Amino acid sequence: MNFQQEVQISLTVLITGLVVVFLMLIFLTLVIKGYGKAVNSLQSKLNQRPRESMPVPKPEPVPAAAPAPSEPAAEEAPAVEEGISEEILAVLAAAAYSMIPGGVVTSVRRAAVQSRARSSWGMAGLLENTRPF
Amino acid sequence: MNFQQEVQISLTVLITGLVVVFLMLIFLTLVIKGYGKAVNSLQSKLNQRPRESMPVPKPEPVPAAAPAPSEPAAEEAPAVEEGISEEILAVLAAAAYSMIPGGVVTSVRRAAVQSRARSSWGMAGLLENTRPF
Amino acid sequence: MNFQQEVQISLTVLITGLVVVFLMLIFLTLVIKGYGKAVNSLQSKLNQRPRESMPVPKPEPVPAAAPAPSEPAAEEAPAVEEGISEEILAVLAAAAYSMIPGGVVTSVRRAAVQSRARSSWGMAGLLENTRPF
Amino acid sequence: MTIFSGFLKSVMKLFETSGLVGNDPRNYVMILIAGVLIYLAVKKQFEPLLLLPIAFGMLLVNLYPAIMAAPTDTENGGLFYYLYLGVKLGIYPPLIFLGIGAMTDFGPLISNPKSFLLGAAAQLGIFTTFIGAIFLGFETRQAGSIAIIGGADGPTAIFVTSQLAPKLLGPIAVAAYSYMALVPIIQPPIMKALTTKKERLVRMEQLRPVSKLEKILFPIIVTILISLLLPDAAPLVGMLMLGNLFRESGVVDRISKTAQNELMNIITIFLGTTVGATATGSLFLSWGTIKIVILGLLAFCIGTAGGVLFGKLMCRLSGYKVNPLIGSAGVSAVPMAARVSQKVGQEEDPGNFLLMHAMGPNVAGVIGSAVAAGVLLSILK
Amino acid sequence: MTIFSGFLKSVMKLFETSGLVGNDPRNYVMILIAGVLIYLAVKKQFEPLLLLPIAFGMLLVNLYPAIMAAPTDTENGGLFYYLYLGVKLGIYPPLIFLGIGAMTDFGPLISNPKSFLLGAAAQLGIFTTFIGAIFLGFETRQAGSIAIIGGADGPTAIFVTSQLAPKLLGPIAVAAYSYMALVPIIQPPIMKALTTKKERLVRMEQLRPVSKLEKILFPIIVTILISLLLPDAAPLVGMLMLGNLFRESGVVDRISKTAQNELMNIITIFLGTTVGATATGSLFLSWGTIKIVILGLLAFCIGTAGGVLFGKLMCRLSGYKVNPLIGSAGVSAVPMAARVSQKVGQEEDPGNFLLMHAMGPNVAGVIGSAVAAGVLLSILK
Amino acid sequence: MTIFSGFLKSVMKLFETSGLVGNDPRNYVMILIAGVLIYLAVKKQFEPLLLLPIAFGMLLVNLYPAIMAAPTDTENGGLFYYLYLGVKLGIYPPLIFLGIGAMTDFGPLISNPKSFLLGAAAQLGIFTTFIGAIFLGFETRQAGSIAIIGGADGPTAIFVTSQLAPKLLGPIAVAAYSYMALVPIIQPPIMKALTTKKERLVRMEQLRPVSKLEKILFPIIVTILISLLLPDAAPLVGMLMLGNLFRESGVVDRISKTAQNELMNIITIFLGTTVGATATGSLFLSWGTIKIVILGLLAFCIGTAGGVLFGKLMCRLSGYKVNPLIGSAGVSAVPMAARVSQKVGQEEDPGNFLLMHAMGPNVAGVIGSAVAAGVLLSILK
Ligand code: NA
Ligand code: NA
Ligand code: NA
Repeated sequence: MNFQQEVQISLTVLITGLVVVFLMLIFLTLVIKGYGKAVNSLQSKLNQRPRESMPVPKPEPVPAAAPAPSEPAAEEAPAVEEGISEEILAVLAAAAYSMIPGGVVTSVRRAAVQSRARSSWGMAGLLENTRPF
Repeated sequence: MNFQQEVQISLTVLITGLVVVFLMLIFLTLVIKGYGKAVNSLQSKLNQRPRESMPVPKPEPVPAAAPAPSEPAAEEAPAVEEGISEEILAVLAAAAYSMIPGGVVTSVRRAAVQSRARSSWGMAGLLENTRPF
Repeated sequence: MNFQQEVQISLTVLITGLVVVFLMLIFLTLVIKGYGKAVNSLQSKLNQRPRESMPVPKPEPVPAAAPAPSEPAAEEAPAVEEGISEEILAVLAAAAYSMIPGGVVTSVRRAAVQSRARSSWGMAGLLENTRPF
Repeated sequence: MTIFSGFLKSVMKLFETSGLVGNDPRNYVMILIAGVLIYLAVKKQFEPLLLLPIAFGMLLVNLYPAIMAAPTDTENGGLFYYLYLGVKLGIYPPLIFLGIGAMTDFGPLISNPKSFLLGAAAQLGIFTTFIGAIFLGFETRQAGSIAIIGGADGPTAIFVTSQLAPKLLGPIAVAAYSYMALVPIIQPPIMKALTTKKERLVRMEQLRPVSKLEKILFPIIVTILISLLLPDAAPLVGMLMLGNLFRESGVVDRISKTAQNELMNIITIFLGTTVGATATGSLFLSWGTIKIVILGLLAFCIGTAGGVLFGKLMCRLSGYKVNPLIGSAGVSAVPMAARVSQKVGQEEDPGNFLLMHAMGPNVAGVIGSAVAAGVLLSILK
Repeated sequence: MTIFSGFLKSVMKLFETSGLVGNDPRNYVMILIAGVLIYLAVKKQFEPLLLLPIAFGMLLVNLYPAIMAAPTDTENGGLFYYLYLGVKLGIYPPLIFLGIGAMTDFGPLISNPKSFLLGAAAQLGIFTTFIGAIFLGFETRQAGSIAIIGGADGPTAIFVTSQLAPKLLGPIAVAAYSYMALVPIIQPPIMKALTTKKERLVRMEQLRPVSKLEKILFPIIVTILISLLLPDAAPLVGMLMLGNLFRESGVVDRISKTAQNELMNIITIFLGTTVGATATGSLFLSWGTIKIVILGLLAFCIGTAGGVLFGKLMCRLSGYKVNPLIGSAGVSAVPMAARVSQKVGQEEDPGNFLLMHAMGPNVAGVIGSAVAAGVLLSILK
Repeated sequence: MTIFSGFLKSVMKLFETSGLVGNDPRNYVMILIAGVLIYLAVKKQFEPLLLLPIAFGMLLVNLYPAIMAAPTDTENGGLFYYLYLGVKLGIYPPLIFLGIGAMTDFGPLISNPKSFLLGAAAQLGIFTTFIGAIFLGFETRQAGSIAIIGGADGPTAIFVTSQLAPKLLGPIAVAAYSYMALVPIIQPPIMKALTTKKERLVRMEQLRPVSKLEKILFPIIVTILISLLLPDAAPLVGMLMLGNLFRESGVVDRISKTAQNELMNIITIFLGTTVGATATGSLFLSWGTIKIVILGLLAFCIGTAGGVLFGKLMCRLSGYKVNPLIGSAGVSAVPMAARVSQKVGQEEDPGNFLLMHAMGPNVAGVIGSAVAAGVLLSILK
């Protein structure tokens, strides 16, 4: 490769790369924003009717590692975001803060709890799920 | 394949299949019935002598998920099957009912308990078993 | 192979094998002895200065399966070996005795304990370690 | 200038190699189907452990077919090509049977060996569906693969199909697992239609307890008999029984636990995603697939009917000591089919506990399907 | 006599086949380097889960090169030859992404999708480093592999390198993981240099909660869009999202747990040791490796700067509602980079909790790197 | 009419392909032997974790030889053919050593390095048995494989045999594991015969504690020395030490745990069943196998004697500070051989605790066997 070729290939890759990566992620940004709104407006409609939106709503609310009691509340009020007092904000922030590291491994913790508390019918359910093969 | 060939191959497979599957499973039925009787008569003889039939009889009796207390009793009286009162029958049925789903996963539960309660000599035993390789 | 060849090959293997295995393991004996002394003299020097020898000294001291309370003490005094009274000796021996089988599987036990007692920051740490890939 | 043309060329290349240009239009239909299957797996919880990986594999392969690409002289194959080897070479299904064996309690079957007959009768669907498939124009090997859907046993269906008609793996696997998930919907009407109220009310004697020795001998004896008489069933039955021996022997908890958990989970992921990934638009969206779906349903229904009718026969012959509702459990689909027997029985008489009695035919059905698979393989291979 | 000569001959043969005679002298340097890496992994705890296996693989291969030997007509290959096939064929990185997906919570990203932009900006290091590598004389494919170090993502780097420049796997993997371990040292000075105190003091609004449905749809949508538009990223992104779907669906705990634990651990062992084992003295000890190490550091720094500067832009445009410190988290290196953002932010204002806000760009960085990898593969392959 | 003839033809085909017709009559003898081994594994608990899979593999292959069939142009290979590749290519034994390393505490050996000498002396059985095997007419490579039974280490025996004499794998593996299981029966008489009461009464000084740093350096140093000097031992010793480094470093619990549990369990299942499956009737039932069984026992006894006698020597030289009973532990068979030392010692003096002292030679025996394996491979390969 001579110098000019080097310049060309490297600038081509730089420009193509940055443009494509940005376009792609901007596109994702818009899509995620869009479907987020769609889902939420759908769910707030559904919430006015008797709730039946998701299969297992109960097991979810308490992320195992979140010490802050306000967390579940936050989960249950997805549409209310304005007009929250300073105090609640602080609590929420603390909850959020404490949630990340634990929250990521939540499923592990939760799984362990489930396997301890499993009733015999729950076991049947487990079996039903594991038996297909 | 013309029509006649189709008829022939399909009826051949149908008949062969059903006959072989039935013969096979009837054969298994008879064999299992036979060895079941043999084992039980052998064991009831052995039971009259001091019990020494199987290596680890104690750990087995209580399937972890069985809530009914009559279960172990059932396990320990393999030869007595006639003359059980209506009441015991109901309890046994309930026990049986509750046993199936849980019973199947018993080993998982039991394993967990063992690993918690393991004494240091039990650990040596474990090690002994795991070390062969 | 004729008889003489058989004698030759077999004695060659016998002698080479024994000599090499012994030389190798004698060599290892010396090396291990040597570096053991080096490490210990290094560490006893370091012990006179504020301890900072190993990254995580705290989690180690109590091998999960060791019932004898004198064990940690033994671990913390690697340079003191003369002048121990008969009594302490017996306790140590008992501790040692109880340590082997359990000690070998210590890590398993300890791992379980850790995963139970893990704080949310500890979880973040775990995550940090597990996330690289 | 030349940089801008280079940029344009790169972007064009990106666009041309993108799925938007290269993909078969039928792939988009498959993506929709995959979405429906994901919905059924997640929201309706239809066999999610297999349906979710299958659906995602289907999604991926229809978005990016190269993920199943075979290696060439210059390029590596796709990820799923390698993971799929375990399906193609018949490795995964026996290993899954190992795990199932380690999870299964054959006690109810040992204490009532007549259950084997119900497990045999419920294979009726397999062999009658074979006829249907032949007459709908499938080749004999394809017909055998389709028929095995009636065995109501996922790994058996995959094992047979991978040997007889690998190209049909996608539709057959999807049909097999879907119908297994639908057992609580498919079976009850058939069971009620074929039995009288009096029959459904039959209470059965409780099963005798089974000694540990019997449970240990069972897998050994079954392995010997079936492997000797019907070698083609040996990989499935042998591994099923090895797993069960691990379980019942009580001396190898370590490997029994790994066989039924981690090993099985890993293989489930690989098997599910790659079986799903065989369902590309061009292969799946055909008249043939629709025929398979219909034949599979038929096979399931006839199998159920076969079990119930044979149960009816046993009921009459025994003087109403056998409840024919346990016959439907003979199709396999452990333990759901047994729970359906229990539920239908309790609808008539809430005090009637059929579950344990139905577990016998249920696990016998697994063995029966494997035997039927052996017969099909032996005749058609 | 003849026995003694036989003995001597055997000993001579042993000596001649020993590493003392056969090994390249550069191997001893590599052994030293391996020792240093083990020290860093064990004592300094720099990414020990990967650095320790890598270092030990490096140690073994330089002591005993035959452990990577390919099979010949008469002899089996070495142990690592077989384990390395998973790297060479591109199998391990997607499977590790499966596990990562099952461990990752994309909630913060979904609730603030603008984070994607920071995840894009932080890929700047990749493409600028490509220029540097070209001008330092690397071939284009090698340059692409070196550049991807700037993605701050181990499996992505290995995936790309195994396809573009397999010979550079050793140095690139070691550089990638080393710099990922050094994130807490490399990033803060850059972050502070590029931001004002006022910017670093910005407190951000808390994130809206994300519903379960959104979390379930996210992996499906991302898979479809990226796989369609940029197929070369599909194996990585697809498996990442499959793992995440396992996690968020909540119906397949069994396989989700195995994917993030046992399967991932097994692959980590195989991947780490064999990637380390590509770093033989003759390949590693070259001027090229030093250039790679320098370029990799550069890529890392520029990526960090790109993220921070874009964060600065967003800060100004939003009227100081975005703290630019979260931009640096866009390089991936989850979750360390996010924790660095948190820490640097708290140095200015102990009451400022940026961690959760930084998790968005952080996980976006993983997707961004995979997208960048797809672009590089598509253009250069 | 024609349907009936078709049925007859099918049944005939089924019968002709059944094991009843095709199987070698010797297979039935093997099935009996497999039954005995299952009995020993389950009832007597002789090394059940390996003996049970071995026995079942033996059972299956003698019922259905095709389970080990190599693939042909038209047909896939049998299940065990593929799983056996890990044995044939030497992949499983080092991975099992990885798990063993992660389970082993080398502390007692580090605190008393003289134990290495006992671990060397106990390899005497290997090299003397080699002579016996040569004179009984085995080829040199076969003789080496038989001799290694005396190492009392299953994976080492399999590793050596798979390279020197793959056809003997079945009998050698079965012999090796059987004798390992019989250690508590074989060793005590030899130990008592070769020692005086006074020697058996020797109480040993307690071991010095070993610092964490020493434990971390140990695997690194041993790997370097052995791999450099005796490369053929590197795969075994290297992986053993890698596992131990995982353990002792304390920073990679995740992968250490997986190496000693799930990975090891999965490989144990595959290794056991497929090694058992090499023992087909025609290969196993020969005069050669009986010679192997006898030679193996001899090797075991001589190894034990070698260890005890060397212990006796150390006892005398040290002025009765070393109890010669710990010498027998040098054969490996961890930790059973060490427990036998403990038990025989306590028979004389219930207050004498030799277990920890015997652990040193015991783990040294593992290294010693691997070194001996390296010597045999290097000379005979
Ligand atoms: Na069935
Ligand atoms: Na990145
Ligand atoms: Na040994």
